[in-house]
Amino acid sequence: MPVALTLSVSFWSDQFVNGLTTGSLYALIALGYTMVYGVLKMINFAHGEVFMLGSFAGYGALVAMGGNDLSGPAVALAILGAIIVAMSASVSASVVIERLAYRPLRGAPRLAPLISAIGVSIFLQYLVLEQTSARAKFYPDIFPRGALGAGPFEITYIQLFLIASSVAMMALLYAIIQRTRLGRAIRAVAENPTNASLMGVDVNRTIVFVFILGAAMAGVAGVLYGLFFQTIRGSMGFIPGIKAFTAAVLGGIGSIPGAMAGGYVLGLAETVGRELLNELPGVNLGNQWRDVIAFTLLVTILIFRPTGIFAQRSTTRA
Amino acid sequence: MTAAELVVDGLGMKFEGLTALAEITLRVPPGEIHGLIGPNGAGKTTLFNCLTGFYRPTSGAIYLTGQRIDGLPPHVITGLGIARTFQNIRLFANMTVLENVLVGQHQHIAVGGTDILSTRRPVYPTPVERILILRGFPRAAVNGIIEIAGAIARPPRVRTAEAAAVARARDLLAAVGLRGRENDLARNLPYGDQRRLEIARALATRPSLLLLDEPTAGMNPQEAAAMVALIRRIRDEFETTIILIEHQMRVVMGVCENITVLDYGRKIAEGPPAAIQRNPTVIEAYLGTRAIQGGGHAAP
Amino acid sequence: MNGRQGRSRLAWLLLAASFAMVLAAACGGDDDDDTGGGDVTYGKAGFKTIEIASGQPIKIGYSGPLSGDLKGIGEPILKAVELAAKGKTIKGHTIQVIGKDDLCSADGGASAATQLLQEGVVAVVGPVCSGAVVAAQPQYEQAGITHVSPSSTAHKPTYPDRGQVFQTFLRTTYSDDIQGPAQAKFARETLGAKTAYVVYDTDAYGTGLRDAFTRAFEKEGGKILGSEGYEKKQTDFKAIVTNIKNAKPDLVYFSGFYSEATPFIKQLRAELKDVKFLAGDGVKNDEFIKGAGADAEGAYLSLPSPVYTGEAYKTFGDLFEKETGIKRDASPFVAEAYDAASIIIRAIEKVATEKDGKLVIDLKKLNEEIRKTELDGASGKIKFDARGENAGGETPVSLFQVKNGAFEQLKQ
Amino acid sequence: MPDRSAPPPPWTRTLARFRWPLFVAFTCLLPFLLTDVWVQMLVFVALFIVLGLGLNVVVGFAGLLDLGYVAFFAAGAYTMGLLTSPGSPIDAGLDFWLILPIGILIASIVGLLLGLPVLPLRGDYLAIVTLGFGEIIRLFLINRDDLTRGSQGLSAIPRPDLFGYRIDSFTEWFYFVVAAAVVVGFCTSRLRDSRIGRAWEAIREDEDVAAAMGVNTTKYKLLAFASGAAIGGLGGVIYAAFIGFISPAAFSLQVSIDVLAIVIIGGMGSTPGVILGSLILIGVPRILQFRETSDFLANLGWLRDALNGLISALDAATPGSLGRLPPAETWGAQLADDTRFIIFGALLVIIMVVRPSGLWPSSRRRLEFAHDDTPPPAPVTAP
Repeated sequence: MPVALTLSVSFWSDQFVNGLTTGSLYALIALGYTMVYGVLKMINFAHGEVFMLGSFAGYGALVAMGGNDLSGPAVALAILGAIIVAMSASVSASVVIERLAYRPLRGAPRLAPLISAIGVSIFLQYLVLEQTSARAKFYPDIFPRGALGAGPFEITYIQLFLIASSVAMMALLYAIIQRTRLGRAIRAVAENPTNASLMGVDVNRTIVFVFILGAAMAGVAGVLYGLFFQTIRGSMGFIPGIKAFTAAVLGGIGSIPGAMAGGYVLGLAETVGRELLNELPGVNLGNQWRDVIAFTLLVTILIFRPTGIFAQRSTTRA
Repeated sequence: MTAAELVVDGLGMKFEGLTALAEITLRVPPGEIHGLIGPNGAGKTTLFNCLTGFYRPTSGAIYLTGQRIDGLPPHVITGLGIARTFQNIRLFANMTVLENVLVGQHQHIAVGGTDILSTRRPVYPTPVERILILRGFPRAAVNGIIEIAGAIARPPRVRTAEAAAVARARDLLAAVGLRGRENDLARNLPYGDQRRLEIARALATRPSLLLLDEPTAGMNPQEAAAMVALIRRIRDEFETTIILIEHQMRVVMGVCENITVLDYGRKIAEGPPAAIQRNPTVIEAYLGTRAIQGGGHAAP
Repeated sequence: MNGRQGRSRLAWLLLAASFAMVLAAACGGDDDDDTGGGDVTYGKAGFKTIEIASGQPIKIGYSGPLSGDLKGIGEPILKAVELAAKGKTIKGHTIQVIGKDDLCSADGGASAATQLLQEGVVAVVGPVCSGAVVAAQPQYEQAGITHVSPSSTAHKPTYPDRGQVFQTFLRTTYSDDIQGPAQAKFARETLGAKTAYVVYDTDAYGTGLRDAFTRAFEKEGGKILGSEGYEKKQTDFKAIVTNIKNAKPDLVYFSGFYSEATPFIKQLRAELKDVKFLAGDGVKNDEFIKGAGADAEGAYLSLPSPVYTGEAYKTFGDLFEKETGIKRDASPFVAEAYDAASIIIRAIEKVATEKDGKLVIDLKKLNEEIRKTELDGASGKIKFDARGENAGGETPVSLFQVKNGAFEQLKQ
Repeated sequence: MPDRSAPPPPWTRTLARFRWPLFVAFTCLLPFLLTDVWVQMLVFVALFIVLGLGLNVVVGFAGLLDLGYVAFFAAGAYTMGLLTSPGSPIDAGLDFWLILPIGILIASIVGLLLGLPVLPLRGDYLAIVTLGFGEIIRLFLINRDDLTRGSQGLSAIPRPDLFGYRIDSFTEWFYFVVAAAVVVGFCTSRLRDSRIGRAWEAIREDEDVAAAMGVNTTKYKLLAFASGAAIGGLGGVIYAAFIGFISPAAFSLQVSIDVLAIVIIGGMGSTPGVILGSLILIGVPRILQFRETSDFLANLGWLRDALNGLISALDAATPGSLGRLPPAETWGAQLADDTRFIIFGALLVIIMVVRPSGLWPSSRRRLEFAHDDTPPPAPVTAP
């Protein structure tokens, strides 16, 4: 059943915007994975749940501030408030997780923290499912509808907001990493924890900060996700978590620009990339194949660059 | 085992525009103990990595007793007779001393099928060759199955081979002075013993050319002297050619019959120790004469 | 390590091959399931006789999801079953409902079956999900335990791969084979849709209903412009919506659950205000209206049940709301579950005999009694055909439209 | 550290020597002591022991982190399903014993297909690629429904006959799967103690050095993937025949995570660890739902009273008011839902924090001849 595509410019621009939107969310969440990996060399499987908790906290805040009755400039304030609440919720959750489930495993066999993280992930997911009776919560429908457009190019306000705020958050994070003392400490620990501690960096504190920064990004992503898709549930963290992790690896895990690039590459591959493949004769890959495309892309890129797009190449060894 | 002759012809190695080795030409006759010296970053370890197949040289050729070996994968080169140790000791830390040596004997323990994937073929195939490699694949699979079946069924042949390998491993350990430590974990050995174990493991591959990367690094003069004696004994008893990278000039000058000096990836001198010690280019490269004449660590 | 890049060259070919596989995957066509009626032959069911000592309750099993995402569907169904059993006594024996979580999975269905059999249940309401039904059917059949699913709509339970029909399986809901064609007819005739775009959940329910609808719609002369699937929990439907916008269908047919329909219709309506939207029983749920709000307005939904207007439904609904605090429309299949339990209990009443102070239930007679049922129940008229299919409803599929934040029933 | 203490008394050595036969003998007694519900649970536990032993080859021996192990399990199960289910488009009605080797072969080929492109990858890059590979296989099973019947699945998969006798009851299945686990356990332990096992271990420790010692790392990594996959395929064939109905839903990422957790919780590379891990990861969530658990919890009224007493004391001491615990009789019912998984998640974290190397880490195996003539440690003398 091939779809007859007329392939208008507006079709491609729409798909491109869709890809950027999804990619922004992937990128924001991927940052948490990549930073934690950078300093601890562990896959923080519970990061998707941190994102989920942020989304629920933001929901709670929005409802407390009036929910669907909000209008006018109050909306902007409420969203800002929700983002702050979500960030704090994600950050506190993440700090507690780090303290209880990861720090005791510093120096343990490499895969122990991975299983601990999976445990945390299961725990949080089912805790929220239990508390919500597995029902979805619906974000208040307060964001102004409508779109900006010029000719065939069109972008809805919410998409614009989502992309712009993600980019702003990432720019902020990048500035923190590159320009501040804290950022230097993080980079030093990522490079070599032993050396960093010899240089007077408090490794434990730095690692906590890494979790804080990652969780803050995930909290923002949670609110943006809620505002955009409006449906949130206890099990929502898992898939974006896996995708974001894929994005982080795609970009070169441990690399911050890599995570951002990976997120966008993945987002675009799932939308624009898939439609481009559909242009080939006889190909009809529906949405159900999107993950196949995402993972095939991952394998392809890793075959050519075994350590991701942005990873540094080490030229000497042995 | 008979000692091998090594010929390096115009070898060059570049990393993304950076020249690590240029136009290295070298001949090490069979049975010689040959020194490789030069300041840090001169390209000594890079040369070892090229010889052992870790790096593919960007130009030039390497011959081991007449057979060209550059471009072959590391395990094939090992099979042809080159073994090495590492500058920063790289033992299999969580395996026992005995197991470390048994891994070294890997290619000499019969298990069934032959090692088809290790056919002596360059690793950089043309597109046509890529398909040919795939054609060899079923044979490799059959060999794999035979090997697995052998390991599970453990027929007498495999048992005998294992027992022989263990006996030989014990002999090798005794030869380097590690008798009685067979069942210790490698990571629990003292530093000097770890160096010895690396050498025993390298000898287990039955090399005709042994590459030692700073075998006395971090040792005190007594230990270093013992190591020198060991190196001589290895050359005599195991009939190998030996190339060693060394910073302790006393060791180099004492044990080597000929020395090659590298600087910035180029060969700047070659000759017997006495000649090298007087060579003005070498002295200049080492920023003065003290290091060469005074022994001890030459590197800045 | 550029020295060993070489070995990845081998991978090149494999990569090309895997690409080819993906592309090949895209080009396959569907081949039709045979929906033959024909003769019905039963396998051998291991009917036994169960004795219940005096003072002991009669046990009825429930197998369905009680944890995870699908708990929202399974829990109210269990409550409806408990409601049907509440306060009932048969010859001095109370009725106890034993609920087991089967996670909607094959393994879970089989495990729940073993546990229920061990508990000594005389009959089972469920399994709720078709995947669990198919895995558990052989076990129930072997033990001679009649199991009545209130919610499994798939083709397979009544048309098993093994050919022989399961004598002990019945359902109070209607198969996709009935709902799909009714939807297609409605789409073609009432809505006048010539073209449709199908969006489906890739699970057993979504693909089953998709196939039934697609076949019928094409048979009725309609054209399917595209068909795209999604995995559960997906919320990002923008790419599909863009494709729909591009294909310009008359109708968007959604075969899945409300949890994904809610974000889907919001994203659909953000771009396409007017295209008609039709979905099945998985979406007809208060959560859908609550979540989608104004965007749900005008959506068409079908339910494989006769109209819920009978007196029995009203009585049940009032009772259900009073006892459980859950709104009667909030969750699907509760009326069907209540009926299934009621049918079982009525049949037990008829076949149970007393002997030496013990209650004796002949499972074969119980099965026959249940099969003979004719009930004007909460979910409508119920009567079973030889395959265990509910053949009671005259108009087994009812249609609704969302108007002013409520489901309004359409006349057909 | 080497064991330099005095030799243990002879009876413990005898016991140690026969620990596996004794354990298996004890296992074989279990069906006589337990009800069907428990035996069925143990069949799943034994099946996951088989899978755990398989993944142990890949992760524990060769150190290749594989998060897509379910792909091989699915390959085996679908080989069985497609060739025997009357609902399959290519139903050949073949016998189980014929399909067993085919399933194993196909799974190993799938293992090689996965292995080839990921050879150059290391560590966690491997993890995500294998994860993706597992998902690709599952999506393929779902979306190529013309071949696989998609989510509708394949049912009526026949059960195997053994010498003309049908393996049917849970007890028979239990013995069957335990036998499979014993065979697999024997094979993997033989592999571990062979040249292959040493090569894997060397690769796990340091891939470059392993190559420098003459180990063909490409070949041995592929062998690890293929052997692990073969065992996964074996598990899949058995699973399909046991459950009789397969659909892609049973082959989700969750299975890969479960099997990996079994290996890690038990202790990487350790066979008893896999058994323990499987009991915890597969057994515990099921047992929590059993009647026996509810009955047991119902007897804990005293605990509830004690805890409620504590809570009341807290309430008295603080301004806030906390709820009271529900009656112990209802605790079992509570476990029917999400609570079970909340406990399970917490359990994983606690086990890892308390025992980071796993519950039963593999002891440093000694070679058979280790005790023969080992002299006391000689003083290290210079040669």
